[in-house]
Amino acid sequence: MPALLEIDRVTRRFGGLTAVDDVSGHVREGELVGLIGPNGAGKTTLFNVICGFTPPSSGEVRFAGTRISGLKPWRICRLGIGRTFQNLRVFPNMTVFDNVSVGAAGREGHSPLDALWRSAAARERSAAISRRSWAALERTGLADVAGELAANLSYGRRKYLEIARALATGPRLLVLDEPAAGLNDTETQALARFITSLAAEGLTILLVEHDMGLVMSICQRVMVLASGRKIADGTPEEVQRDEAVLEAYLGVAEEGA
Amino acid sequence: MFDRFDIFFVQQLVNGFSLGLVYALVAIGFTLIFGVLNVVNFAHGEVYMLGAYAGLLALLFLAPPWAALLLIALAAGIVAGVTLERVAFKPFRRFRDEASLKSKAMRESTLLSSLAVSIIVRESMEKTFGADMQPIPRAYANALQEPILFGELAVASGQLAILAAAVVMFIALQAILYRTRVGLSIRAVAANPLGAQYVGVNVDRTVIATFAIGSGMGAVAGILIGLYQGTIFPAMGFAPGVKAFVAMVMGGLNSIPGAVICAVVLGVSEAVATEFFSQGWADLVAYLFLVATLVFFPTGLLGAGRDRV
Amino acid sequence: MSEPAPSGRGVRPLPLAVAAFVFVLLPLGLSLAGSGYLFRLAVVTLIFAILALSMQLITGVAGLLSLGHAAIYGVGAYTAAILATRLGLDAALTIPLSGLVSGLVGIALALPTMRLVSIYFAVATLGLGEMIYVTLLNWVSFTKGPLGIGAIPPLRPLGIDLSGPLATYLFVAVITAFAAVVVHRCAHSYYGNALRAVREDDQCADAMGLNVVRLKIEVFAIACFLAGLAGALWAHTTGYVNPADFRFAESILILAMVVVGGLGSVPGAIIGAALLLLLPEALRSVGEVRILMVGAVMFLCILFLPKGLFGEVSALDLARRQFGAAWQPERGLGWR
Amino acid sequence: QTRTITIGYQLPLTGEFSQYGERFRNSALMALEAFNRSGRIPAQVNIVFEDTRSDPREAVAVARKFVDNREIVAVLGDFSSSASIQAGRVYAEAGMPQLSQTASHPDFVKISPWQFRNITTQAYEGPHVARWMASQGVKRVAVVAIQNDWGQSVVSNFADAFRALGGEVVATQMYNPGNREFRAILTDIARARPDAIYLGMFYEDGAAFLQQRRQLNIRVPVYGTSSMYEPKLIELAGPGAEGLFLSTSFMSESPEPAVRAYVEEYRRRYRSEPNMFSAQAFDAVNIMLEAIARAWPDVTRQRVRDELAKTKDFPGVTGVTTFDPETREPSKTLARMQIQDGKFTLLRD
Amino acid sequence: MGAQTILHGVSLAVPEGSIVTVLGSNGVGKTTLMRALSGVYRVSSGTIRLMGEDITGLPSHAIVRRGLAQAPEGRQIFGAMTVAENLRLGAVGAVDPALLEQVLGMFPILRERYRQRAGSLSGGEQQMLCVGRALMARPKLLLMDEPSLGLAPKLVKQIFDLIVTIRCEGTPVLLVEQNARAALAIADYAYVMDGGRIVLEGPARELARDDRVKAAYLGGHAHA
Ligand SMILES: Nc1ncnc2c1ncn2[C@@H]1O[C@H](COP(=O)(O)OP(=O)(O)OP(=O)(O)O)[C@@H](O)[C@H]1O
Ligand SMILES: Nc1ncnc2c1ncn2[C@@H]1O[C@H](COP(=O)(O)OP(=O)(O)OP(=O)(O)O)[C@@H](O)[C@H]1O
Ligand SMILES: [Mg+2]
Ligand SMILES: [Mg+2]
Repeated sequence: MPALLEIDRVTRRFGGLTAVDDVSGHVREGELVGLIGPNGAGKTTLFNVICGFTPPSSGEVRFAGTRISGLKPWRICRLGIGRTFQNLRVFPNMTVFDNVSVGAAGREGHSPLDALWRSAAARERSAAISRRSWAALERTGLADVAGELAANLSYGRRKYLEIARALATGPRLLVLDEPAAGLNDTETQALARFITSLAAEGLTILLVEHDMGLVMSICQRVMVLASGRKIADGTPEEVQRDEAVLEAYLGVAEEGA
Repeated sequence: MFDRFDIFFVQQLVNGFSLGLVYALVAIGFTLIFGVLNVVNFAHGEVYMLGAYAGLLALLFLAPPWAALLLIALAAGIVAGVTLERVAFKPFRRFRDEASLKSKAMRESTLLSSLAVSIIVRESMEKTFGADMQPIPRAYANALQEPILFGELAVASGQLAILAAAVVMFIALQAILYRTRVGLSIRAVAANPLGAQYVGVNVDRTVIATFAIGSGMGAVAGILIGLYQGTIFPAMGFAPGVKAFVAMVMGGLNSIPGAVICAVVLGVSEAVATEFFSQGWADLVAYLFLVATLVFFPTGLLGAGRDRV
Repeated sequence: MSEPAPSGRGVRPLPLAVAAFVFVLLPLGLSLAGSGYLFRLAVVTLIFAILALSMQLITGVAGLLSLGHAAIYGVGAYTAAILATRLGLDAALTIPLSGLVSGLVGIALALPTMRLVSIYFAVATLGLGEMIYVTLLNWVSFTKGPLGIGAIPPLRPLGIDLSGPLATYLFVAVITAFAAVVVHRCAHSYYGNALRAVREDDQCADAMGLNVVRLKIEVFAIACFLAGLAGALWAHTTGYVNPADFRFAESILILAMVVVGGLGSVPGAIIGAALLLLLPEALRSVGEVRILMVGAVMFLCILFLPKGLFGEVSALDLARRQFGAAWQPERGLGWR
Repeated sequence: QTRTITIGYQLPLTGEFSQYGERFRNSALMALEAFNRSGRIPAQVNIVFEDTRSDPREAVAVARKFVDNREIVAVLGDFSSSASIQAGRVYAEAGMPQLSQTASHPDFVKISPWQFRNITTQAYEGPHVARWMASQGVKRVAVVAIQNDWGQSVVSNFADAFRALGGEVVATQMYNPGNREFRAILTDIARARPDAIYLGMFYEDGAAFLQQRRQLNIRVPVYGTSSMYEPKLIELAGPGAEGLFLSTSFMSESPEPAVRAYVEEYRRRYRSEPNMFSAQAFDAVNIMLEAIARAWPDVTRQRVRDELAKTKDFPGVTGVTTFDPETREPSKTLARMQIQDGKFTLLRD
Repeated sequence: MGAQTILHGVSLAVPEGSIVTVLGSNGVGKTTLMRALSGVYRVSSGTIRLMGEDITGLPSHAIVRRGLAQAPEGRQIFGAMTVAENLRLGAVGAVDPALLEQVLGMFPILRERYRQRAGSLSGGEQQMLCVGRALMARPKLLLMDEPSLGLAPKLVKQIFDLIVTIRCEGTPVLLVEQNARAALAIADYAYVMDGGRIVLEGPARELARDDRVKAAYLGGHAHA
């Protein structure tokens, strides 16, 4: 089976600095893949290349067989890649529901004509947006705060809001950047269950995370970046035994590992 | 077309350069204030005007020496700037919740509060002194309006004074910003006001210091340009204010060198355009430069670019 | 929380009350007063309400600070003036054509600036506005330059004479209501949510699958179209246009209306327009300090209500209660 | 019980043109008081001043207000042509006589038979200056004028007349209102090596222009329109003003007794110098009052209009005014002046 | 010496030379507490004392000057300025070169990025900068709001080691952490917050064994 996402020798430089250095890899349909690496390894940069926020300096990214590097983020999103941000970016002056409906509107397509002329088709599209948004809210457990301004949400719920918004775009591949940061162990476990359940529903997920517990317990495969290069790619067990990974990332005497 | 490249053309470049310096002189203070608050201070033109009037009143009643005159304008500008900050900007810093900090509504209302203050100030000045241009005592006017000839090229003494003032202000400001603790605080507040609180920067005082410095410079610019052009009237701040605003944005919002370069570019483009079209169209050329700059440099000539995602 | 709203188009009291006031009570009162002056004020207020509404769409909802709006309004006014005086076109044609031309000019000018954000966009629009003004002023052979265009025929669409004060008022009121509905529907729909997302965080909106550039162009075109209509109405009701009517200061006035009224809210735009136009008239009795007083009132409004007299949050609540019957009534959220 | 007759006056009392409105009102009050004291008619005349900022939006609103007020029999103002025209359309429709002291747009009096003005237009002044220049041996002229309706008429009227006299207009520069930077224009026209420069602008711009001309060391003689006649010009431009030629219909140094009386009274009451604009307003109000006096006792809008149209050989401080009953354009005599040793000096031709 | 605060009825103390940690789920008010301590938010009632001196209601800059530094939530670095300038701002007076060396030694990546715009750093690098900046103040009391957020495991360990070192050098630390296990391991005393008030407190060792704490913050089971 061809991979859903293929990263082909992607390099990204900023001035003299090579943030992502000749990285190749893939994510298959239905897989839950972790991407780990020390701080500044280039994980977020690679995410940004995948989602179209920064063009690669060389190399290309393919999604479901089509080349997506060079496309605008919104196009990539409509092709089926939903993302969250490392530093939370909700729309603070909009309600939770409206936040999510933005993702849904991007998917369903909503033109000014639909807004102006409420034809049957337009109303059906609105209904679809509404349904999609509620589904995403329900899925993430935010339905009870749907009418709240996003600015009033606690940090943890905002994380779910970001995921809900990404889900509302109807992605085939969900890329999550450090979803567990700032959550305590109990909350992290709840998140782990949530992510696994998403994966169980057939969603493909690529996940950046520093919480090894989370990554190792839920990911089927882990890629490791260090200083922009891919240094390992394998099952959690393989990666945890990898000398290079131990040294670069986990610290030689990783407790409980 | 090429027959135009003669001594007159050189003169035109000189004219444009000096006009650009006028814009730059206004833009320096404007940019400083914008940088810190990220809000357009619509009343900067009024501070500039108040500086000119304060200087003029001093001329009429005290006939002070030049250095004292500039100090008086500076003091007036500082008072005006600090008052302006208190009245039009500080009240809006009471909103600290995230929704307000990130809301455009708050930003736009601060912009409008300074606009309202500027209306009030301008109208009061028109009521007090009349809307017309104030005559300037000859002795002072002549000092800045005297022609100086370099061969076939002519400049005015005031242009040299403005050049000197612009250089001094520019260097002084760069020195303040990059060599002093206050400058560091100013840049810190500009970059992240909340973060500044955690490192012990007195945000209120820094903002006031910024207004004092920026407005002081604006007021000195006001009296110098007012005397040099012989045009002191309540609405005098509007036209250079708009051009300074444009120069600031072309330069990249909080880059003072960028603002100065762009101010000069605007001035020269206006003057040179007058060679080829009527003055009426010269403005069009200046604004074309603006749009072209922004198309090629969406965050200004020396702007920092947007933060990474 | 809102009442479970009836599905379908039920009768709702608030829009009806507003409509009754604008179309029946106010004109009735003005006719009884028999005052051309008051009718004129009402007409100008309505024209500026259209302008404020269109500005609201760009600035309040989509978050693009536009400082060149008056120039677009001027394009509309000149289009109507030129079409009506040179080609003798009927007002039924000149008004929509003015809207179209303004919309197209808006798009053409805005295209290169659509990548810009925040204040960069604002200054680019300032520059474009000034370019339009300079062109209106200096292209003497086409726009008659500073002489302005006079003798623009009054409103007689399709030969129906609407040049009397009451008829003019009602005609302008209908177009204002049209503009209000357009802006309301754009703002209070999922389309409006997309625009608000662009305002809050354009990069993030991009990542959520919104074509931000296209959204900006669309919304700019709609707003310019409405501004063009306002321009045509100004031209026909005033009979004379001059570049001085469409300068930067006028853009600032429109912006002030929107901010004072409340960014992002439809009623706010109308309230702001009415306040800033009627206040200087109402203050005539205080004499020469009236503009000063207008400045002071503006300042106090913003000081105490920085989010406007009728801000977005209340407007959204109101809109949801009055117009936005939810799809799933028990939830009371979402747009039809 | 004496009847009162009311006149409306729309003018800029706030904003950037308020200096002009101020002068108009000063003169109007002087003229009005003198008239009421004189007892020409057994009624008091009263003027209602309304501020328009010379803004077309307000001008039209005020016009409607005046029209609504049945007491008002005639209107003076506005200041700028565009405001006057926009208001004029309201007056035309409602049948209200309007006399503007300054609106010089060619279309103004063409709006309807209800519009009058007592300012000479450039159709008269342009050829006058052209002849003057020709008589001084000027062959090549550069024209600089403000880009507004009035500036346009300065350029076209002068250029046509000057060419007809065999001269050549070697450069024309129109500048946008609000601009006070003339160096680029000066350098540009200097290249054309004109024998003289003709300025169509108001005194404030003129002062800036003259001063910058001196700084650029351009020694070509300069002629100005009558709008530059203002004592402040010399104060503002200093040595730069020296040698300026201009024509004017009003001169505060004039030996004419009427002018002397006006100037002295004005100085005494307002502690400032009258200028061309204040004089225009003074005459406009007097012409209006004269028409009302002639219409008495049947002072209606229609009658006042008819009487205005009959104004003939009215002796004012700006010269003798006659309205052409057909075109309602005034005709006046113009005097020639030069600034010598920091003073406006009358030239004998 | 110590800091005491009452906030929505919250009282806590940081004794000299100790690490005190505050635990609690999302949104219970930990950050609010920290902000109140730094004077970023005003407290509506109660007092805060630093080394016996009442600092309630003082503006944040005065509090920082009295020796209370914070590595805040959300990093709050100066994105438009360089790493060097960020560190310089952290210092309350003149920059102590030895201290700077020490901080750069702790976070070598900061030395590599010394002249780079802080805004272009990666998330974890920004977090290091934030902690480094707080250290530059040579504080008498250090407040840390989730310092390990976004850091790789290796660095998380380093950070906790660092906190212990700081304490050993005599500076008490008030630590808010989601990584409750690690926090309890190094802390002397711990508070648990819920709904804006302290619901539980005690020596860290005891709390680590508390069932309620285990259930709420340490996860049902220890994972790999
Ligand atoms: N726009 C940029 N300009 C300059 N350098 C950049 C830019 N973006 C990223 N970098 C650098 O590239 C490197 C990789 O950054 P990236 O954000 O991808 O790291 P990361 O793996 O996500 O780290 P973390 O886990 O800390 O978030 C960093 O050292 C960062 O400083
Ligand atoms: N400025 C504010 N305005 C309104 N509500 C606020 C403000 N600051 C915090 N809150 C609310 O107070 C509550 C406590 O927030 P706080 O940030 O202190 O929680 P926390 O314990 O630090 O959570 P986290 O673990 O997510 O950092 C939250 O529900 C938050 O929404
Ligand atoms: Mg990252
Ligand atoms: Mg927190």
